[in-house]
Amino acid sequence: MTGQTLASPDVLALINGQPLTELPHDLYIPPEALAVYLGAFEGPLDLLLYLIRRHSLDVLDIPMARLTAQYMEYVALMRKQQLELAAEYLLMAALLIEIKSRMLLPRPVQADDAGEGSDPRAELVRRLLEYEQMKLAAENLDELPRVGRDYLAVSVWSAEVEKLLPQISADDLREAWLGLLARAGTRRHHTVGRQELSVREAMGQILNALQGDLFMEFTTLFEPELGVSHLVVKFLAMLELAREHRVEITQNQDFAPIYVRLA
Amino acid sequence: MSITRLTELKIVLETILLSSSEPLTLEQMRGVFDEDLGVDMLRRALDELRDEWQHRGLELATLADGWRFQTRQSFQRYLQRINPEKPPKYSRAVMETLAIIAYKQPVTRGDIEEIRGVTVNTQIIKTLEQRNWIKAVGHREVPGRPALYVTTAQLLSDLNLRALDELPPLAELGSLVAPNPYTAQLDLTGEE
Amino acid sequence: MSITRLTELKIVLETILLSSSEPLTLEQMRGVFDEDLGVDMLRRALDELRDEWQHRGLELATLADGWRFQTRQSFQRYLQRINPEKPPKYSRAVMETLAIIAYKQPVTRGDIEEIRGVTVNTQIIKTLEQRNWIKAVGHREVPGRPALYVTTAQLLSDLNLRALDELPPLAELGSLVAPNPYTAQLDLTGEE
Repeated sequence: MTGQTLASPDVLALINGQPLTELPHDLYIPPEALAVYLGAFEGPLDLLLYLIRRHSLDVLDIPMARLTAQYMEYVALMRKQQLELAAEYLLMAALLIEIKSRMLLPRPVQADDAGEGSDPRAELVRRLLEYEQMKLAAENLDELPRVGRDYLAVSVWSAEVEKLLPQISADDLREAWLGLLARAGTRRHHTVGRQELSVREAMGQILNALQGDLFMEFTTLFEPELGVSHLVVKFLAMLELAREHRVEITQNQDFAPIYVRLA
Repeated sequence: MSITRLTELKIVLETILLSSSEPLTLEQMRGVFDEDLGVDMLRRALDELRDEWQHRGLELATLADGWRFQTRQSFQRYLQRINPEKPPKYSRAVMETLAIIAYKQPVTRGDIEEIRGVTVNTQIIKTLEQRNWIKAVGHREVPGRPALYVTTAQLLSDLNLRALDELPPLAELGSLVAPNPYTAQLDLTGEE
Repeated sequence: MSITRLTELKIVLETILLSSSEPLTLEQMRGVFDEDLGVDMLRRALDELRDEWQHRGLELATLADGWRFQTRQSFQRYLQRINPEKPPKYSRAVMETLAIIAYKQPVTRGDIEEIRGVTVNTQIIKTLEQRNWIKAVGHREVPGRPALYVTTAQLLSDLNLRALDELPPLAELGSLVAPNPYTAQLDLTGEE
């Protein structure tokens, strides 16, 4: 079966018996987002799981070549961005390459009982699954109603209890700062959100899109799939460009298509 | 106001009063409701609430700085028999105020409100002053001449520290705060 | 027991429970009364008390380390308006570490690192210890004698649980992956 399918020159690999003719295109990450993006991973196992889940690969049947290549691409990106590259990522890279090279070696036809000669991916699979299980458990744990966040324990004032003075430690002060920081962090991110939707940037995008083409239809300059806020910003940018006489907006008659071109 | 509305109002008031660690002012209580309640309505509900608790172990007390539930004197003997395994805790508001004074001293009340984003209850400053953990050391020369607070030697000794610079450093705390959940979503849109 | 006696009993229980800063055990509650109350009587009074609070903003909860009054989740929106500051949200690193300790206890730091694939920051352990959610209970007798961590009753109480087995069940390892009928044949072809 394998020989037949592989005979076709377009087939890069077989995934679960299905021929793969194209490499996935969705590995691209906008460079400016990379730092935050990688920061969202909890480590090499988390990154590997993401790659596997993102491409709907079967954990029990990891195509080592692809996975290793993608992983190395991320590691290269991290180095290029001069992110603090944790040793764990490099260690995992070494492990992936080791597994891949062992898979290239001829293997005994039958694995013996001791597991010698068994699939070199087995240990990696075990770790990935165990990590994923704990990752899900952590999410569930975080969703449980928690005192102080979802409800409060009640203790009303009483003269008796007041006599007992609460004791605090330096760590309690630290904990209090943590709460303050968490809130400050939310505010900080709001600023990032604003930059993301800068009218200036949208103006640049419109001007870019109009390069080359003489006229473009008004509606093609908008990307409704990005959401209402993007539409609003794009529209503001369009008005701004018209006000600055950098684009010309025309419509031949009522309800006819509106066209935009560089002024 | 209908009877149901008044009943609901009282349930909410009872809940916030029982769970608040500091006395609540009428203004604070009004701010809790979606609609604008008149002060008269609020007072009426509080009066009824007080009556309803008349024969129980707690009383709704009016203090200089607000309203709170507290245990009646006659029930103290029961409370004395409970030996709490752990002493009580200060509210988050108290701890955050103390943390700000400790790390940013000298600060005014305005500074603290700026950082916490909420009004500082007078009771909080009083609690900390009574504990002799903070003190006013003068005024900032701006309109209103607000008092400047610093921490005391008593606080350091209660925390078992020799000097302020032995407080846990702030720099390393950043990594423990969860990244904004929206960040991840934002970045992933670049992926789709 | 007469109706009056039961009513009085409930009033005292309500008062001590509402004013205690920690959950109270049955033993602690029994110790409050002059006469020796049977556990059955106490339980009956607590049950009735719970029913009486059924339609109010607080509930009488049974936890790992005792009974306490706590606010109902549906009232959180009112409470947030009184206290707009949010408690810290823990990072994934903190929550994953907690999950591993909760489900695999007792574990060493090395065990946690093995599962997460990254070094465990000391601050993470400190944060969990500080919250009194985990504690060290001895050492594993291997070189270095690493500390063994377990979760505390406080964690269960803070999550409104009575016992560890009320934690959300773990996803079955098998259900994390769709069974793949081709696995056996595909070892190398998928690769090259």
